[in-house]
Amino acid sequence: MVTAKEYEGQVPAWCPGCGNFAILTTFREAMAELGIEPHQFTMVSGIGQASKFPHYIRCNTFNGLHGRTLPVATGLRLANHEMLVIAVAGDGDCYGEGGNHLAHTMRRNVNVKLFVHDNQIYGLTKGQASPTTGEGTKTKNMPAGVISEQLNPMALAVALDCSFAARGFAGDGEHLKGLIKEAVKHKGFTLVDILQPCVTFNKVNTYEWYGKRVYRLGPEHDPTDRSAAFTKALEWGDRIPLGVIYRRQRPIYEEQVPVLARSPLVRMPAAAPDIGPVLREFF
Amino acid sequence: MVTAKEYEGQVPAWCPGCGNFAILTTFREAMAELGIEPHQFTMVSGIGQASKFPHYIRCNTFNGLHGRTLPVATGLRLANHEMLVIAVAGDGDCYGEGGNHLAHTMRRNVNVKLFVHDNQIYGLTKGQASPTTGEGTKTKNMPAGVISEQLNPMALAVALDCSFAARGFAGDGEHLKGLIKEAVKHKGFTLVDILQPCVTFNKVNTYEWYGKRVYRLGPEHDPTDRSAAFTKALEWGDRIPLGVIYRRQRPIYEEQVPVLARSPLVRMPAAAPDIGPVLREFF
Amino acid sequence: MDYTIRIGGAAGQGIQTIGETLGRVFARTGYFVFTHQDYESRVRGGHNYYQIRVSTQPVYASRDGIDILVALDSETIPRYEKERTKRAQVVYDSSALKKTYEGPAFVDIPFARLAKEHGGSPIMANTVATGAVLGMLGMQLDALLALIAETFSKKGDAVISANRKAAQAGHDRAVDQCVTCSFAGKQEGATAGRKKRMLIAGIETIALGAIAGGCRFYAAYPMTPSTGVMNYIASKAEQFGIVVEQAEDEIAAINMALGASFAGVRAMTGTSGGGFALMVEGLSLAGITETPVVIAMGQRPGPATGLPTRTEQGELQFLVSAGHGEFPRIIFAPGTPAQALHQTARAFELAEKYQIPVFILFDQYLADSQWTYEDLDLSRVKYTDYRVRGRAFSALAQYRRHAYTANGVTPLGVPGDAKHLVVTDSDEHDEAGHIIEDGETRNRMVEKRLFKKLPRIQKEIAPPLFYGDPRPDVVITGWGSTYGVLREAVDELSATHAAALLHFTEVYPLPAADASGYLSALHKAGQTICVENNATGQFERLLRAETGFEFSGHVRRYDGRPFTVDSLVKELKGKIKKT
Amino acid sequence: MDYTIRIGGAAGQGIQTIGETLGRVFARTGYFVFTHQDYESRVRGGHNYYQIRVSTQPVYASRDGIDILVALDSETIPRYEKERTKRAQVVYDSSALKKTYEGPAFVDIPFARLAKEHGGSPIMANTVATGAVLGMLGMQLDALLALIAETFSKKGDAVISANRKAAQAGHDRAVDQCVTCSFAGKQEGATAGRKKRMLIAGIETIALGAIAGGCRFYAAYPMTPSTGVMNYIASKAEQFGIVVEQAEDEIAAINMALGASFAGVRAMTGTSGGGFALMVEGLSLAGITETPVVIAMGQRPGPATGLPTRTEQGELQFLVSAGHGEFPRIIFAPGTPAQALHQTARAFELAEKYQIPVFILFDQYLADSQWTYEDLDLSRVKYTDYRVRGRAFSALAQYRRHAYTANGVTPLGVPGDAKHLVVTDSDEHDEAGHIIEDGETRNRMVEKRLFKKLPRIQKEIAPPLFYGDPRPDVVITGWGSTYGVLREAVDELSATHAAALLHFTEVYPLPAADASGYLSALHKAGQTICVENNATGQFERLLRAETGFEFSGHVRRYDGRPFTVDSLVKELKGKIKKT
Ligand SMILES: Cc1ncc(C[n+]2csc(CCOP(=O)(O)OP(=O)(O)O)c2C)c(N)n1
Ligand SMILES: Cc1ncc(C[n+]2csc(CCOP(=O)(O)OP(=O)(O)O)c2C)c(N)n1
Ligand code: SF4
Ligand code: SF4
Ligand SMILES: [Mg+2]
Ligand SMILES: [Mg+2]
Repeated sequence: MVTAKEYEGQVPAWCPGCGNFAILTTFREAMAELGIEPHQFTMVSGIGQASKFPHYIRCNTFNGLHGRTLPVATGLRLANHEMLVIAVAGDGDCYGEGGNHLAHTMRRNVNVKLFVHDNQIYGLTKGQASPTTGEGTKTKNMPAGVISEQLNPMALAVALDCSFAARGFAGDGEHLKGLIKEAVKHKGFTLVDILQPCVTFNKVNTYEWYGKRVYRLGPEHDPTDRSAAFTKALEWGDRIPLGVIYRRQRPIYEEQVPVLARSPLVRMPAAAPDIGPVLREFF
Repeated sequence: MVTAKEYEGQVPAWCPGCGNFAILTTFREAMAELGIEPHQFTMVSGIGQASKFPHYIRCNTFNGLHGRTLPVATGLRLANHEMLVIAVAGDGDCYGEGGNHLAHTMRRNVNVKLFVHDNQIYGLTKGQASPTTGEGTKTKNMPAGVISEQLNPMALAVALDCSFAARGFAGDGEHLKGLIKEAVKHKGFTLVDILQPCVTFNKVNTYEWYGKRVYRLGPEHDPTDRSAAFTKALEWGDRIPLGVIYRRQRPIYEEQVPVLARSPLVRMPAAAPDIGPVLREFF
Repeated sequence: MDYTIRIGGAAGQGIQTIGETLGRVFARTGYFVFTHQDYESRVRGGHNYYQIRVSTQPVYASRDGIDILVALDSETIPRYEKERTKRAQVVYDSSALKKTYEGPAFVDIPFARLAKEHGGSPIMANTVATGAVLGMLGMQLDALLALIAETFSKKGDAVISANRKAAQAGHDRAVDQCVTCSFAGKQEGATAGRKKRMLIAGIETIALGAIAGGCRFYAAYPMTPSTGVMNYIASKAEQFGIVVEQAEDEIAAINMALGASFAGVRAMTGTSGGGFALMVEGLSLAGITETPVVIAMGQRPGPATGLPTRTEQGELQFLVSAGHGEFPRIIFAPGTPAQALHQTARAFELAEKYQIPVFILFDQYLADSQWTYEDLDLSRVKYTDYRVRGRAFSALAQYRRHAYTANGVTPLGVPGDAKHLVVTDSDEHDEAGHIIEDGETRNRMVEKRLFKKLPRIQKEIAPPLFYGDPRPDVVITGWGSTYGVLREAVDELSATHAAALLHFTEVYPLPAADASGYLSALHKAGQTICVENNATGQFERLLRAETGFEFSGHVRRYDGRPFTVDSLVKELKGKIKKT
Repeated sequence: MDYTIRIGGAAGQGIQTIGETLGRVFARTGYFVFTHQDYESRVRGGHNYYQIRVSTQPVYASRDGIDILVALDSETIPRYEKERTKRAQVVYDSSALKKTYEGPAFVDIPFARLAKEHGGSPIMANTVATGAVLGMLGMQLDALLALIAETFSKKGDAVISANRKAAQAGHDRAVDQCVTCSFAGKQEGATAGRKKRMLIAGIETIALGAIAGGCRFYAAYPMTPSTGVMNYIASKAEQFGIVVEQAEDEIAAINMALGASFAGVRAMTGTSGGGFALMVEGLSLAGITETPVVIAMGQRPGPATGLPTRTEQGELQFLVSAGHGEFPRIIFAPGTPAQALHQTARAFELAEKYQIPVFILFDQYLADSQWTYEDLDLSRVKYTDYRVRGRAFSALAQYRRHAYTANGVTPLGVPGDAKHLVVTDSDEHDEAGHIIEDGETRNRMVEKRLFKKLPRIQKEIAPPLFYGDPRPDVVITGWGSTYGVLREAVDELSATHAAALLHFTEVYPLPAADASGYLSALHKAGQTICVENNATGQFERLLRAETGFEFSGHVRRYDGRPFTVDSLVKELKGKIKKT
């Protein structure tokens, strides 16, 4: 059996007290409990504090560009759909710079597991507003405060028929671990938006702030009812639901690409095919 | 009084029978009825068949890049918020290449009027699938058919709290004209998705196909109820609702930028300000 | 024999069908063919043409004079009045053009009416026109009739026979009516003993080269003139085991390709300048992560949208310097469809061997132009698997994705094939692939990625082709798609000058100057003229930047049209100083 | 007097506060100051430093030897052991570092304890440290005490007085304890009669230059090292009537700027290489639509994410050739904060005058480095409104946005100001701005946009700065941010060589070679050495591409760190051949 210890990678460069630490520990535990070994999965990330995550986990890693996590993950899955592909991104990364990829990856339903460390701020670049930053928040480059309406990732996911959309909280490790495991086991694209306190730049959405508001969704919420899921997704403010907001089982992309029924691309011969016969078609 | 004739621009390069012609006529009529003169508005478009639209209307025009209609329109409005800014795009343009801008422009609620000529296909590049192309549709580069789930622009708009989201149909000119006028008068970002038959490349979603399915939304639909609007937005297939799916009046971006309360930027002096006093701060 | 046929008409009228059918018929009957296309950025209407040169001698480019003009719209005849040769014949349907032209040069054939009468439906008018052209040339119909049977095999015998009748009607009418045709009767019996040839365009051979090179993953966003690569590969994807993915935008396309490449397969993307502009960040990502990728870059006139369906050699400099930071790359610029096939296949080899991005830089002209070949030599396609897979990977004692090596290349491990972890990063990283901050590691990585690879990469680059007079007074230099027209121009110049062609298809890095002595050849020549399909002389500047060499003159065209032999020769003659 | 102070510690410990405070105090007391920073891409922890050079003579760069080392973390002391000069003193708090160092070079001051005892709170430890450094230098506290009052004016008297006490405590303890300090006592009275100086960094002057140049719209996406421009402009946006917009991505940023510019205001964006990669398509759009835009491009080491908080001159070639298609541009690369101000303001003038994109190409080094000035000459900032507005626009008989003109520039009408329509297009267009397909219009538009503008643009370009021996044997050449260090290096070399500096701040197009005779100066020199903060010698290549000139040698640094005087001089001496 693989233990959480075996996932320990580089020493994190996060600020002391950062919510990412809790996610890191929880993630390692979840993977150990799932019994997935380091070489059996690949993590793809972008650029930001959250995107340093794979360096702190022992695993195959493609730490790419800011915002471009999902296309890399998609390419990986299409080349090797026997590989578990996990994508990690920040809220700026994934909802800002990379918003278009998120929308279209949800539509594709590629079997990628996306975890967004949502600290409602741009951490690494020192505190600008992200799409999930609350309206009115003042930053150095927005001294008059944020004007744009706060993005609701869960509502977006329901609108795009995301196969699995859930919210976790760095401060509720047990629950988050369950979500991570559920997401990994779910067949289809999964988005887990993880509320992650940034102790340095987000002075509003702190552990305490979240702690007062979050609650675990109970069985009364039916995540397969899309309209109900949408209404639930809109809940934010005094009470913030944690758990699976929306779930729809639909065929994954990889299974619908005819050629992949044969085998993963990476298992096909690494050799030059004979194109002689098709050349004949040009006579 | 300005007449529809005064908006006549270049000779359209569309295919005979293209749904764009109907939209063109309707648009000119709507503008004439609104009494907005050609120089009083600016049209921004991208690249595609739809995006040729402003050349066929006499008006100020910035025909930019594929997918980049909305940022240009936003810049225009922020520089001159007394100018009516109309954005025209194709479904590929706006939901594909430019998807990220659409999401964030909705959040901003810049007072731009967006019309998407949604022919559910890439017209100008000869018939590839767009985000709104139906699943299973076969194209030259997708001989096995479209796998990704069809994007629902109205659901997306509701999820992003778009100030005004409506659906029109090129084949129902009267109704479309009403929508165009309503959108122009609405204060806030408006998305009008116009079902537009592409007679050359979309052999599924024809005038007839739409004609059988569309119906005008009646007063029983309350576009201000977000959850109800979402449920209505999901309606697609046998019956396709036309009209305002969602409406939420909220302050426009331009009014919340403190400096714009003074005057539009373009009315401020075109002269070098004296930075002498702020230089003192570096002593 | 050397005839030029131009079919003019509106988009959607079927000029492409006529053109492709004629070209195929000529190729099958053993002629040499060269075709090129001129079309607008619209789906119906406007004015386009398809031009075919057919000859008993090898042909590599289009000529300026039109011998047979097929006019499907009313614009065709007045528009090309000056381009008609003395022997030219114009074939048209006066009822369609609503105008009759007098004089022996005009052959009025009622395409639509004959189609209806003989084929049964006016939509076969193009078949009538095709038959008519063959009739005017005095050619027999056999090859066309056979092609019709193949083309419509799925539509059944009735359609086949109707089209055959329509073709026959057009043919007969032309033979009948075109008594003054200067071509008539001359071709009889000429086909005997000639070999069938293949007719193939650059866009198809790029796709074929990709398949031959072992491409397993192609992600792209549609954009003229690259879309044909995606279409062709998609049409063969099941057969060859390839995934073709239409990305949501070009940024996604290149990042998907990098993801697939990292996972262990050969991956490619294709686009044009505007789409490539969006891939530039991803290119740089390929650079620092040392992830192989092949990029088919189809040029068209810019800036921005420019003239989307036309041709230009305007992105050479853009590609040479694209990307933030410094990393190696290779740029191939094929001059012919055959070269496009071989270079694309080789692009995959080199991309994987050096773990770098490799470009196929083509343009609308090469993409759409068809050439004839007796065959294409597939024995030259090589495949070496540079990845470490399966048991070989497991057998390694340890693995670090970016370990320093003597030659700068670290084996590419396939993630998941062994317990070794494969880690890479867009940040500057250590040998294991993890983020670093120190200057020493940075220096070593730059040495590994850049300095160690560069000289080896340059050794792979083929020298330019030298053609013509071995001791030339005048050296005409060019690169990429202009090969054919430059070659023919040099042939013509040779009548009056000691002229030679120096043609580059591997443009970056430039081949080592001493390897083939091309630089000294240039220095020796009295006059050197660089011919480019752009406004600023990008190759000229590249050669100066790399070698300091200064051309004595240049010819540049930037109106979105390709060079044609006659006008180019004229322009070159004007430039060549009398000596 | 010429001292170097380095403050080392982890991110978040306040080394920046100490550094900035000391720099300000020195500048106010009339010293010449140069500061630079070295930090990691993280928010807390790791190891960073802030380096201050303070002198009674003008200083333009950092030296290698440290005279006073302020150690806030345990890494500082061992890390910089070799960089300490003979006279160096290390000041630290043994209780914070959990270690005591013996010997006369070490001054152990309990920063935190003194802060608590005198100021009341341990968070004032940095104030103690700041006071201590002044004490070690034998300087008086007046300027610091005044600065404390200003800094904390909003926090009230209690905070001010506590900080003042803390500063005093640090100062006194240093004076007391640092009896062997080689600096002690030397500075007394030296400030008398000296002028207050301003202390300002490149990133601030770019922002100030933008404001001075009439920037009304700034759209950007955060990215080191450009974010400071956005932050500064935003802080003054209300005062000067500017809209600062944080875009969803860089593509949006440049397109927003173009929209605003089209609407009639001066617009700008800023980014670094990776973000600029995403703007390349928009750049080309600016090119074909002839829409003025200013782009602040802050270089950092690539490829891709690279070393995000460090410095490099790695994007010159990228910028020269960025964009599909061919269109003019200007690239300024300021060498000093003062130049950055003037060039940024001028960028707006030239962008609007020629309707082209103009770049301010800087780097992390210039961005973060602070220089002292007596003042900045604002009289050199010019503003000409090149737009046609209001009544003047209405008064035109007709208007076509892209009408051909003798000099290629068509007046920029403000949409809505008159009944004239303003129409532009990313497609090739006619004079009115509408899509065209014909070659003739295309040719005329290329002539208008490119050929007619180019020679006039080149005339605007300032010649390089020539400094040093008027008849040099050795010419050191550089561009952009290296100005200061090259100047000091040439000063040092001058002791032994006839050396001069040729420094370019307007790098593209290059100034006309004959205008200032720089090319002949290079040709005349026995040795020419090009110094660049990159791996491949991008300026060297540019000069060769444009002029064919070949340098005799070069010095390149690409580890992400800036050049410093002493090591550069050493390296240069190694390169200079003995004659
Ligand atoms: C194309 C590009 N633009 C901008 C940046 C600069 N950048 C790095 S991380 C970041 C935002 C970080 O915010 P987020 O994604 O929320 O991650 P966090 O640091 O908060 O975890 C930005 C803007 C970049 N690296 N690349
Ligand atoms: C960056 C970029 N990528 C690709 C293209 C090629 N292109 C032009 S129009 C178009 C799609 C057109 O589809 P849509 O937006 O739906 O407009 P339609 O023609 O259907 O009206 C594409 C892919 C381009 N011009 N620019
Ligand atoms: S800045 Fe915020 S998100 Fe980044 S490491 Fe620090 S606490 Fe965490
Ligand atoms: S291709 Fe389709 S959308 Fe384009 S003009 Fe023709 S019918 Fe209209
Ligand atoms: Mg964040
Ligand atoms: Mg469309």
